[in-house]
Amino acid sequence: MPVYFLEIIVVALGLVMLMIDAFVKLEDKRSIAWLGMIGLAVVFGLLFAVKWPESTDGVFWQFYESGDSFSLYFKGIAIVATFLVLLMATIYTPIVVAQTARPEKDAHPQSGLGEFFALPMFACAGLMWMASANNLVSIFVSLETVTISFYIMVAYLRRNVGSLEAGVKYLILGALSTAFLVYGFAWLFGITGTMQLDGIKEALTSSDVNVTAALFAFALILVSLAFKVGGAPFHFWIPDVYQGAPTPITAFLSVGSKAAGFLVLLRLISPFLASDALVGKVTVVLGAIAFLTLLIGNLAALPQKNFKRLLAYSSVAHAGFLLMALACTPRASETAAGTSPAQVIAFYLGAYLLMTLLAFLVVTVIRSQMVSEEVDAFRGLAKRSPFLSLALLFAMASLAGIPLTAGFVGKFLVFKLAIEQEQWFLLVVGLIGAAAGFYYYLKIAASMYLATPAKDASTEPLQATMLTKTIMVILMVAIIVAGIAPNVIMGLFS
Amino acid sequence: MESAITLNHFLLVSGILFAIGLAGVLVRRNLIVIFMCLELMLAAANLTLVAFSRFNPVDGQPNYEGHVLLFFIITVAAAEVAVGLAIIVALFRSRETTDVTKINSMKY
Amino acid sequence: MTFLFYIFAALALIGGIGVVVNRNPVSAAFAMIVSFLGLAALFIQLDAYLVGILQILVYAGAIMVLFVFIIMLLDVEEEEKRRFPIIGITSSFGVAIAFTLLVSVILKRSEIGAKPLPKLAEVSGPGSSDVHRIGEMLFSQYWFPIQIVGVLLLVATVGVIVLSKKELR
Amino acid sequence: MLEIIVFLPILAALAIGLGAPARFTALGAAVITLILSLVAAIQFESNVEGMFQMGSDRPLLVMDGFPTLSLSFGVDGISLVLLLLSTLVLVAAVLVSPQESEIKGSSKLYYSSLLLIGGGAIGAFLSTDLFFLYAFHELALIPTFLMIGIFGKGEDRVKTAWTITIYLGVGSLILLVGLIMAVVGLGGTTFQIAELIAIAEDPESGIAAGDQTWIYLLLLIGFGILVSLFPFHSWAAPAYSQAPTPVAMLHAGVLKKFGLYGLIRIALPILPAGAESLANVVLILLLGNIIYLGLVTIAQKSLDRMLGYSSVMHMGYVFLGIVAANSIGVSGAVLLMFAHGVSIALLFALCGWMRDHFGTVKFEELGGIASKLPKLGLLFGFAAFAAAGLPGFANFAAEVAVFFGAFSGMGDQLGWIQWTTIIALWGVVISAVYMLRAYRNLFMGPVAPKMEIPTDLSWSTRLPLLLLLAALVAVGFVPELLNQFIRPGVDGLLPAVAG
Amino acid sequence: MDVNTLAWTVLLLPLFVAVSIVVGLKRWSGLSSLVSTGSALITLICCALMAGAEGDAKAFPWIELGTFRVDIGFQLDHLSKGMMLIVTSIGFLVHLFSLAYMKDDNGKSRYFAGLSLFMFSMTGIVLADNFVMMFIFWELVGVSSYILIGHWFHKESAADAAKKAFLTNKIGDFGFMIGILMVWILTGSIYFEEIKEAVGGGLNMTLLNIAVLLVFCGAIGKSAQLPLHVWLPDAMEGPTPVSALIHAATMVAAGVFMLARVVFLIEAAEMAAQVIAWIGAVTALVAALMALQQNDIKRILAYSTLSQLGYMVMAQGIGTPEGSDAGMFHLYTHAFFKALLFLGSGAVIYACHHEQDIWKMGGLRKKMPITFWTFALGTAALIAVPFTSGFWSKELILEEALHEGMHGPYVLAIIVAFLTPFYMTRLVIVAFFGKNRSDNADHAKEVGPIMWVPLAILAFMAIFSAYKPISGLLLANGYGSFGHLVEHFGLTAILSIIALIVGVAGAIFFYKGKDSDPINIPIFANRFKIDEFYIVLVRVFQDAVAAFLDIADRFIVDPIVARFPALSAMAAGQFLRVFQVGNVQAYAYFFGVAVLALIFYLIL
Repeated sequence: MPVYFLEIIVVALGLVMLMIDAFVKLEDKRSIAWLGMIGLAVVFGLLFAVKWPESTDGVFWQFYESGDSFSLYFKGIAIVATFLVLLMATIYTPIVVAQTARPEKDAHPQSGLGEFFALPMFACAGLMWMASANNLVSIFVSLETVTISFYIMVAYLRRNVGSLEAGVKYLILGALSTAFLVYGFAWLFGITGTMQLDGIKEALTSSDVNVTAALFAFALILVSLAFKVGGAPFHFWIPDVYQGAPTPITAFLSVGSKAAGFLVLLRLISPFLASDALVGKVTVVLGAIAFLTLLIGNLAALPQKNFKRLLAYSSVAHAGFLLMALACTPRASETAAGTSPAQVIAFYLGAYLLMTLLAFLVVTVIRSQMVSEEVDAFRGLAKRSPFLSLALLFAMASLAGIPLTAGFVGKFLVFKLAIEQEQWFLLVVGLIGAAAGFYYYLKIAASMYLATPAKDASTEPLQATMLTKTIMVILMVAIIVAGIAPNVIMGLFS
Repeated sequence: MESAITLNHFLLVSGILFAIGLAGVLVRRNLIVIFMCLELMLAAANLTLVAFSRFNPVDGQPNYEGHVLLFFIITVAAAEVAVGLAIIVALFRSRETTDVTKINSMKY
Repeated sequence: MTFLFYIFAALALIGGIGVVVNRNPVSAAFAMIVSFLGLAALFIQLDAYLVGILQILVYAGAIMVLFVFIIMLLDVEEEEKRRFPIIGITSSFGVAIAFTLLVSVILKRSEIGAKPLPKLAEVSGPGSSDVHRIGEMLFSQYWFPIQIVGVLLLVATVGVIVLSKKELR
Repeated sequence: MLEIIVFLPILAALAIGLGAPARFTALGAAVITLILSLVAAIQFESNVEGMFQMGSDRPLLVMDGFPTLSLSFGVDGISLVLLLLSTLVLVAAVLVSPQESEIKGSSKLYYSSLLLIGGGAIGAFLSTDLFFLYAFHELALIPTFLMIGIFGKGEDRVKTAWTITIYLGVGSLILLVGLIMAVVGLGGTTFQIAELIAIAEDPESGIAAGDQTWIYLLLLIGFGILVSLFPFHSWAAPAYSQAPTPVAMLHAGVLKKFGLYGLIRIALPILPAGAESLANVVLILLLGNIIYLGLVTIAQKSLDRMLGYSSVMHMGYVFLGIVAANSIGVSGAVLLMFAHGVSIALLFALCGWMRDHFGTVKFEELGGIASKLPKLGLLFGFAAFAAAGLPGFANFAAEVAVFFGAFSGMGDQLGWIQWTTIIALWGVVISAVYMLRAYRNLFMGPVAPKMEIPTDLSWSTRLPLLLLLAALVAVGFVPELLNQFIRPGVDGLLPAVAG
Repeated sequence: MDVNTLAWTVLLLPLFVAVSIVVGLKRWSGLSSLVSTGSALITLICCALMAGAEGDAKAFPWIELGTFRVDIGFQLDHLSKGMMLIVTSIGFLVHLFSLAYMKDDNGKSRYFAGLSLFMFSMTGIVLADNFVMMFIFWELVGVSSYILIGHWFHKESAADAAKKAFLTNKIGDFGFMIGILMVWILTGSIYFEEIKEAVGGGLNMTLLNIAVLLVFCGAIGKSAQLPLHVWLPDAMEGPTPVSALIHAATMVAAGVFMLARVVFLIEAAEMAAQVIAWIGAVTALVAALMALQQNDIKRILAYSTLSQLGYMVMAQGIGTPEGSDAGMFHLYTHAFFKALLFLGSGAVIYACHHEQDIWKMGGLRKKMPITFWTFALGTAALIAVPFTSGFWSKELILEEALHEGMHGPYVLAIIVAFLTPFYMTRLVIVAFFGKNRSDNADHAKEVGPIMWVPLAILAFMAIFSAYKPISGLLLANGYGSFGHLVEHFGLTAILSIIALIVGVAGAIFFYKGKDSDPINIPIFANRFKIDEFYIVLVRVFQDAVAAFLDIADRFIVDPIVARFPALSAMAAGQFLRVFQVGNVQAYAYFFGVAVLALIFYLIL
């Protein structure tokens, strides 16, 4: 099957879901989500049946990367993320229903829910396109598709002030970054005269490249992409938006948007890194951003008390590690021994997906049955719901980078890269960050296992469906397996 | 001969316009106006794009790829404005304000 | 030619400044339209007729109308005067001015733009207009992004509906 | 077979999590690993080419430009001794654990954490791949955190759990960096320890002396934190005094040895020049352990803290053997690791029993116990004498070897290490002082007035303790029992070491 | 039986007995005591057999690491064989005596296990052919001494005494171990025979002197020489038979034995030899002075032991094989008569219901005639009445000292020869003559045969052990003969006989018929306040420093190394949060500034 069918199927699925929502009377609109999940599962399976074309002469391939297992891998990440987001969305349904408008008398009690399930599908398609985009135009449009869907999804809870506030913040800053991106694209186009990444690379690596202008373009593009992935000091939106957004969407943001953002960052920056005239300053800047990101993300997470905010800072922190890997790109003139940053980033993102989504899945289950998202609300959870606590413990252990989990392998690879490239400053701050990570991730574990529950807290076990539990187990196993045998993930793209 | 208009002129105008937009984003407090300023920044970027297309011709014609990108930018901007205004309206409905400094319930 | 450039550039910039300094949102919107008109004229001066027209039709026409409409709808009032504006405003303007300076420095250093307007080859006949060319490119070469934009617009539509559905109070 | 030894405890932990009877499963798994490790000791051959025996290898990450990660296990004499230590202490630790019904909280969590701690240590000692050597050790981090935090004794248990976890976490991170630097410095082509050592021994491919110092410093700090080398020791005493008894036994007895094992197994052979250039620094630090912490130990007012500090103090002697970097000293260090592991586990077990039954282990609140509970008194006496390094117990043989190792190689002058040894010998007096004071205060003299008198140790309680004691005495009388393994192991490692 | 079997039997049988008592027999205390006594008898027989036999025993490799190798091996020469005879014979007698003395004790099994363990350890020291093995058993002797002193551990004083004895010994052992290490690196060996050969070659004399002195530290500790003598008087808290065996006859003599074993080292190191001789002599003097004013019968004997040990050490310090032999000779004779005196005092104490103050005894001569007469014979030997064993051996030491030109120590030794008769006569007069001064003494009656038979045997030995038939077994050549006396009759003999007469007469003059001590010299009674000084030393230099360091560890080291970094990270986190003001424009502002900075760096 041709590779571009994948997105088409996903979009079609999304449309079908919208149609069903509009025209079919459903008792429980969650069926729409189930449909979407089944569809996504099928698409995920189809990923392994993809055929690459013999020739890529057609106009289409100008916009669509070909023969690249990397892009398939990122599509996979997008699909898995969306799948889990839909799952979370079904769990989160009661809150969505309560927080959106109360419908007219004769309307469906779950009015407005169908779109909540359908929008992630379009975002997913956008992410998948992003994964394959190899042209400024296609990058721009797919990126914007994702961004605009996220504006909507973040602000989805119309009756919830937090959600709307998050939406506005995201909107303003997102648009700002888009403006910078566009300006940067304009300059890049001006310097190279082409929209093709291949052409851009060729132009930038030629000896008569206009260094000043190229660096200016680089700065503008970097700024906006750093914004997307949450690099400091462009990360300020993240905690606020993560906190306000509906929990499944927060998960989606932190994984899908970040993964795609990093892939685009890799794609757009690699021409600059390939140019000997530019690479020096470029890596310094990347290093500086990574440095700040690591520092701020990890340290500011230490005092956090709201769980989603904590995960937001954690997301920043992990962006720091990823940027650290990126900053450790070997110079083109050196023979690239060891792992390439791209591989490391890809692995890291895969691991990050597993652990973050597991964490969010648990949190969604908890949030759907408890009012608070404060860390203190988890007190004594271990006795109340041992399984959920264990799952969250796994997620936290992996995020903290405890060995034999996927998270550790990711950090290990990043550190190795930094040592190979002798990036000592980054290494030190990375260490500080990882150490801080032990604290703030284990804080959750401590709250669940060590603290006594509040006096008035319920002792009823939290409910989770069999499917949810199964998926949690799958994620836990995946975290461990990827931690012991990284080949399982690495094999997907190398 | 009069001093010719160079690419620099256009780029500078676009840069200044971009900066004006940025300044607007930073100083205005009305969400809608801020959003307008963001559009202004996009428009400024457009000018750069067109200027580059025109000054770096291909086969004696402007590089129309830039124009095409601009077309997409305008489209996307329109969609963004629609969505953005919808969000702002929704926020106004629940908060009765469009003052950006009052939208800070989540922090630290 | 040069004269016109300065006129229109000034128009665009003054319009822009008008957006920033007008405390009344409606005035700001109108200033924005002025700025866009100036920009459109600059586009046309760059032989980008389609783009210039689009700028007027879409931006100045559609989008700004939307803005004004919303401003009217929400009955937004003038911004209050800030209590401690000096530091915030100065530093914000400082950022903008610094950005401008940097751009000018870049222009000077890079010497990328130190070239006069190149002459275009004389082409005539059907299909020689830029509308034609761009249209052809969009719908042949760029069909794929167009499709994506289609999805984007769909999403935006759905989103706007979802977000502003009628609500019982 | 080694894979079975490594994974049996871990799988048993999993099984307990899935609902297997906790104590029974844990005990079964621990006993089987002990038996299997004894079998491994019997099958071990002293005169075999190659560094590791009974090896197994499963490549898990094969990637271009990246050294293969493989789950590979093997034993040499050193790791065999530590394997025996781990399995022995694990069995004892499981045996002294409270019955399932007595555990407030989850007995599943209790026993599976224990098994994970033990299994992690075993895995670390048996891994021949650097990555997994490191990774297995960290397996214990979270279980320890939970165990101390949930089941620990005392008000401060949560704080203590935090301290130990963060402290050791930081140590491991520093260590990780050091290890990666070493691997990268050696060409970054392999994680197999044996291959790394071979590369390091080749003068052309070894690491430059200047770099070695830095890497050794990192390893020293990293491993040092894990071993509670002065001044990175402040986590140890509170943690051990508040941890549940089996955790204190496993951690102080077994897990802590990982850092020393790492120094011997990795740092010494790969970074001989680094070890040499930093030898004097280590000497000063180890005196910090022996003298400074020895005196601090004397000042303690309760048994649990005293034992915690004493465990830290004795690490200094192991470091002395390591700094000596000759076959006598290093062998002595390995032997001391075993001896100290067993004896401190024994002491913690007794201390835990006392804490459970008297409700306190403060010196001033207890006294004259031996009059009422002679069995306890006798066992504690043995344990205390062992820990104080008296002949007849393994500790003595090991310490003697360490001292001789450290002293050898002197000409007509006393060098740094000899002076250090002389000062360190005073530590023997110090440890006798605090051990005897403790014994005097707790067991001798008139019976303390307010003390409740429980019944004496039962057979089932004594069994694990006697097991440990028997190991101590056997090795003490016939050190060759372990020496036969240690000797070829150390000889295999040390050709790289100068001197 | 060949020598190998004998040697191993002698070594291991007591261990086996000790272990079996601990493991299983302890429930049947009578059986335990009998087994233990029986094993003592067997070892005595074995030693007797071994003394006459020729041949070597096989060594057992204990530890082997590279060039370092320690065997459990035997050096069977006259020295060790003779010493073994002393140890086992006195050991057996003490076992026998204890059967009665400890008849009703609750911890009888433990007591006999301790005795057996002691026999094992002492045998190890005597038979060792290398330093490390000696050190092993050296420490074990300390352990068994600890166990036995602390036998009545529920008494505070006994518990403290046991601890004190052990720790004081440990301090000596600290030096001993360093000495061993230094000898090892100097000579490359820990085996006595190999060291002896190596000493012949040129060695670094400074280091050798230091090494020998350090080795001597071990002897200082074990033989309770100044300044580590403080533990021995306190050790009298143990059961009296223990005092007889361990703290009079054997263990404390181990230090002397060790010096005799390595006399070739002392010979080579002249400086060290001088120091050893002086320390021995000073100890003899100081201990004798302290003995003058003690009231506890066992303590008097303890100080007397110290004093006599001083003689022996001084003899080793002479640094010649002859001097060493003289020291050993005195060791042997002293072992018998001092064991006798202790057991005799034990009998007295036993009869007086554990009353130890001599001023509360009196008039026991009539009530306990056997005890009195044996005790008197022992005293005679101790105060060197001519023709008793003590006379011969002390004479020999003094002569050798004079002969080798050790004038200083010689003078001190002569002074001691005045003091010894004085305080011993005081003891006998106060305890056995006069009238009963307490109820306990009033009710005293003669002890049973199990107790007095050992006394009688020892009394015999106290007189005659210096004569050839017996001393020939113990030493290469016995000395006690008239011919010898005539041959060497000179200054020394005259002086010591004068000293004897003056001392005895003085004591009779002062103490005859007195009910309380007419002489009062507090500084002697307070033992020169050395114990108090040590207590202060320990409090200040150990406990205070330790307490200070404990506080420092909690409030300085831990905060600096751990808490401060952690807190500063947390503070940094709090600080970084401040930027997260929640206002979108602020974020945009940061965004803008960052962009500027970025561009500024990249372009300029």
